[in-house]
Amino acid sequence: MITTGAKFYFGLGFLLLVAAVLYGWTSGGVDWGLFPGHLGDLYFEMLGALTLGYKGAVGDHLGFGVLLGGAAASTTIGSFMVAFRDADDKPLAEVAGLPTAPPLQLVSSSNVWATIGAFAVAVIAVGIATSGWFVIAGAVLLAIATLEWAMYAWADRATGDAAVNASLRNKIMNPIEVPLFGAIVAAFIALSISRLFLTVPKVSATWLFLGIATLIFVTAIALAAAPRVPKAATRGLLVIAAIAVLAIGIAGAVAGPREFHNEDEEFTVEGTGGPKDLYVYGQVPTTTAAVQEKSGHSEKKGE
Amino acid sequence: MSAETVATATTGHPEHAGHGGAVHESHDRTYVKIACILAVLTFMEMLTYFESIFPDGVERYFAVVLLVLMGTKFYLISAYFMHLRWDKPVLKRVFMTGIVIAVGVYLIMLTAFNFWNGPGVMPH
Amino acid sequence: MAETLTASAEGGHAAHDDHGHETNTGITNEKLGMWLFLGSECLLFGGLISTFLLYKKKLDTFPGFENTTIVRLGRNVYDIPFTSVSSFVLLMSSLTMVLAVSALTRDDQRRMRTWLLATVFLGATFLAGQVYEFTAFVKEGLGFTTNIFSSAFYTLTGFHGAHVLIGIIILMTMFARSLQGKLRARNAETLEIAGLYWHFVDVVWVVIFVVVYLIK
Amino acid sequence: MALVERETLALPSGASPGVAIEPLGVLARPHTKTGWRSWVSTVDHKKIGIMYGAAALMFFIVGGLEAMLIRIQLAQPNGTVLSADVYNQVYTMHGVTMVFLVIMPMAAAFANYLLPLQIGARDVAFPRLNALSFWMFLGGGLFFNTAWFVGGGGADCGWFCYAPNSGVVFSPTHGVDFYAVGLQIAGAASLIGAVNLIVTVLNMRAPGMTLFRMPVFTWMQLVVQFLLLFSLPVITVALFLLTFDRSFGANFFNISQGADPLLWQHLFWIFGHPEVYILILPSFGIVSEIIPTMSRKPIYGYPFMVFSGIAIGFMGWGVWAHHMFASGIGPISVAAFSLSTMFIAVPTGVKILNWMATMWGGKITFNTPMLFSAGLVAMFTIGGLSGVTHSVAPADTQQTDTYYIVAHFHYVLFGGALLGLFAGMYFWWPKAFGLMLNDRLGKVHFWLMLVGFNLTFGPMHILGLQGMSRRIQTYQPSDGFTFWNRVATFGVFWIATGMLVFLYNIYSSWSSWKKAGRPNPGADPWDARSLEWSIPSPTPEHNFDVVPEIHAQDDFWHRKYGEDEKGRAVRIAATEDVVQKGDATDVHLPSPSFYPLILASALPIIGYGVIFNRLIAIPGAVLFLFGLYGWAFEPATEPDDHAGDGGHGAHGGGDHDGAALAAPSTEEAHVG
Repeated sequence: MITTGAKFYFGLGFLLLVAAVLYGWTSGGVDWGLFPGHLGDLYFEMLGALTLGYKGAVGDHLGFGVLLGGAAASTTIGSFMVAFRDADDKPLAEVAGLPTAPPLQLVSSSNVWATIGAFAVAVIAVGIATSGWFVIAGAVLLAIATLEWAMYAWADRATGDAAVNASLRNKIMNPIEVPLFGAIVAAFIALSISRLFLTVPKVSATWLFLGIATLIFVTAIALAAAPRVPKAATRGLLVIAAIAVLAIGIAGAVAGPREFHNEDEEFTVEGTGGPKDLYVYGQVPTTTAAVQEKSGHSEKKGE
Repeated sequence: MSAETVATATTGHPEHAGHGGAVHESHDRTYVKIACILAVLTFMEMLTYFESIFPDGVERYFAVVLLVLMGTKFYLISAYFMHLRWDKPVLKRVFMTGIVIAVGVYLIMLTAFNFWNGPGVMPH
Repeated sequence: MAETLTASAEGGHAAHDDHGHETNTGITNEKLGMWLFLGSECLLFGGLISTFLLYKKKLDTFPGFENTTIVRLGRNVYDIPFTSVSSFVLLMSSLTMVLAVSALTRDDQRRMRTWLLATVFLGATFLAGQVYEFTAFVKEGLGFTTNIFSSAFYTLTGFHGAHVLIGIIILMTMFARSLQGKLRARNAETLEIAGLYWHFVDVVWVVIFVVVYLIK
Repeated sequence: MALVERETLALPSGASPGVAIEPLGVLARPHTKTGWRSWVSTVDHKKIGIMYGAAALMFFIVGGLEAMLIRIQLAQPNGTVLSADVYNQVYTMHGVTMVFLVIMPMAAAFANYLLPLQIGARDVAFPRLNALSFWMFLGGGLFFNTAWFVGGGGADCGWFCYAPNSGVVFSPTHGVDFYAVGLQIAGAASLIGAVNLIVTVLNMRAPGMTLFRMPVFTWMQLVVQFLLLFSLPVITVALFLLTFDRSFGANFFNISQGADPLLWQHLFWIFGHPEVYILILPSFGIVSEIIPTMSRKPIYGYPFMVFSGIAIGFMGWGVWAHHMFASGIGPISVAAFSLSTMFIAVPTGVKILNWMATMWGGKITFNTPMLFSAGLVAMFTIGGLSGVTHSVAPADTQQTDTYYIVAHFHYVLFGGALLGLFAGMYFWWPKAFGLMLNDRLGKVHFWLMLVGFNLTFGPMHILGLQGMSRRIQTYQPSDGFTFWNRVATFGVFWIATGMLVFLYNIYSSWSSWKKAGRPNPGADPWDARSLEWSIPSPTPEHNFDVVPEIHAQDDFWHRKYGEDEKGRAVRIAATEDVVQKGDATDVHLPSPSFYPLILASALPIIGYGVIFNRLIAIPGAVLFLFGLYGWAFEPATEPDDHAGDGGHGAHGGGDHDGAALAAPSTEEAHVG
């Protein structure tokens, strides 16, 4: 039985396929003069698009690919819907062992991942304009948001019991979230603050290091010594600290590192092997990768 | 409580040697004191870097002094922060076995490399 | 490092107030396991330190390399005052760590979390110092592959840094557990075991600071 | 599709659906007790032990085929079966496989199966870590062997992989990378296993089971686990340095930069010599169980047996450089290590004398386990004596890297360790599987092995003293090595035939037991002495109905036998009356888990990433984190798994393990 949702996706897939063929053909430039009597030639001109590029060529590859990809994705989603009889209340009721499907229930929990996903897209946009690092950061953030959102959406309707759903989500996602969060906290602090140390003069770095550590330590003592601390105060403090660390990191990165005394340029060129030129045995590859590269290279030469 | 615990621990009363809420609570002051001592020792270690503030010839003994300071710090952290002082002796023995084997084999290895004598690299 | 975390993780489920008295030694399985692991870690760091000492000396004496730039790069790159602060930071984090364990035995969740976060932040600051130190060395021309000294130095301190990072992740896990209400006084030993690991990392730095940095 | 928001179907909280909803599939807590799922998710030390044994046997066949290739190549002068390059790979893979993937895991199989039983425990201290150890070992072993297919050939640097032969210049394929990473994984597995088993022995003994009432096998395994605990980190360091050199361009073994190749030798042998005892002591423990049982006498000089084992464990740390006499470590080092090596022969000699004294005057039954044990005593004595000749540095200088060394360590590892492990298999087979192996076929197996072994490795003494180098791909007719090499190659086929007989024995014993319905051998087929024989065969899942109270060494024996006025053993109770029935119910047992397997499978992926492309390591790392934390957040025992247990009888002091394993953490209450 083909479900309602599946029909829609199959239809969309078919339309996209037709669009792809047409686009692949027409974007290559159409010689309208062929129509009156040279239908055989016309067939050959359309062959590339009709065989999806297997024989012959298509015009604009990117557009053709996007449309074809859309067709494939729609068809796949439709197939999934058939396979899992999605949006069909009878099997849902069967699985749940109930006479009729239960009434609909609104999702009660809030979803922050939409916002974060939008933010990630914005970061990518900024990155395209400024620096490749922002693109990478935005893409990673977008991937995380997509994954989390997908999990959230799945778990929210896994069983129909909100508590069970939450525990299901946590069982799968906590094992990844918790350690990654810990690592990100450590990396965030370490990378940001080290930018600061790299920017300021050598002696100041030492004093700043001591100052930051003492600040953390004294704050902890103050918080622990107080008989009561409202939760909001601690949270606010953490947020301020996070913003401060971020600001320090960005400021340090923008200012750039201070001048470092380089003993001898000749030996410090990275990636070229540097001091290895002094080798007794001449230039010796030191990693397997280097050797593989080298041997692959010579093979090609041999051909 | 602290004194009592220390007393029972040194006389080896097993009932008190475990870890329980009461035992820990009273150690907080000890911890702070130990941390202060550790800070002072570290400061002393750092001072050896500024050789100019010492009279001539003293720096020959720095290596020994530093090793003694290091050993003291090692002992303080493992005995107090890691509770070896108050815990069952078997834990101390396990850890000590590791340290003794490590120090033993690696000292022998460095000796076999002629590490302690002059600049001679190859022993033959 | 799997064993570290899993040992403490198993502790999280099996530690009971009265459990400690049921084993033959009177010590819980998890704690004994952690101490055994730490005993074995002594050999790991011992090997790395010995390798470093050996190659530090060798670099100075390798025939044909005396007083070359490579040798000069192998020496005198340290910034001892900065590294001393590193030592202070790690020592302070050890203090906050024991105080966190101590607070948890009283089931004082607020102070425990405060000390725990302080430990994490101090540990991360230590890592910041290490990142700075490594970057500075590389910019001065001492890369991982530059010579035998640099390979040994980065491997030794890098292993220690990795241990600090793992420690931070473990402590953040403890923090998350505490937020979920799953870290209570009765499983204080879980935190104590995580603390043992943290103090061990500190103790290793005590040795590295003297043997690697200070003794000439 | 998941991005499409829509309302959920409300299932009124509390209303239980007609069918169990388990949307998590493989991530759901496994419950099955049979089928493949029960094996991949098991945390039962007995199943894990059996899997260790099976995996080791599989690797034994692989390593054995490699050995046969070596012998066929050397059967005649100017052999052309293997090229020099492939020959290097074959002997390296043979050595590494046999040492790390056969003898160590086979010993681990016995340790896993028997230690909890011999000390009266329900399981090991960390059952899930135990499963992790096994899967990591298997993953590491398979990973190592995939070098044949994806690494451009196996490792070709010899099993101890000396620098600079292990460097990129002399070994440009990925074989050595697989060696370094594969052994790293297998080593971590052994380290976890060591922590686990030490904690088990120290913490989980039955009431009254003091350390000096433990069977000798348990003692030897305890010493081995301590050796593993302290020696593995050293090889870990060495392997890391090697990986960093080969994959990241470090300079640890880069001689042109002033690195010292002896560093690898030292690190390897600081690990490697304790490793020698790690390989042999379990077999010593096994025969120390079999010889008293078959001689119907208590072990002679139990304290000497134990203390000599401990002494070997300690002294094993101070003799490593005798592997390096020929590498120029200086006269003082040579003299010191020469002396310490001579001394370590003393505790080993004590053991051999004690076994002889145990047999002396006993009523010996020469069945298969006893034959193998006696074979060990004889063959190991030969191997030990040729070992003492190495401690004499001048002689060693001549013997180094000749076939004399090959002969020596095969007498120790094959004639010692492996014969002991076979003895153990015949001895404990009924306990593990509830059926006896055929004794007649077993004897055929033994004699084929013994004769073939001596034919193969005996001549190597002569070849070595004649000057034939080990690891040499071929030789000339004029060298005069032809005859004894022929004999050795002839012998290897005897060994192979013996192995075929053994495999046939396993099959035929099993099938005849299946068909003819041969009776269960009973709890105590050998009239043995230690605790594992006081429970039914095969061992029930919960091991002991009631955790026994121990009053003496060989407690089980003393329940069966008393002494008359002349000191002779007289039976005081029938075996059926003193053994347990295995019918206890509602015993706490740890729940099975998939996470050890998930975690272990991440490591080879990371390994491939380190060797080939860092990007491959990323999914491996994610899987690793998922396995690790999924594990950490999963309660050791499901609350449901032992629901409804009231007043279980086994509340002896030994039951703590059950309690520890089954700590019902209600706050972890788990849904789904």
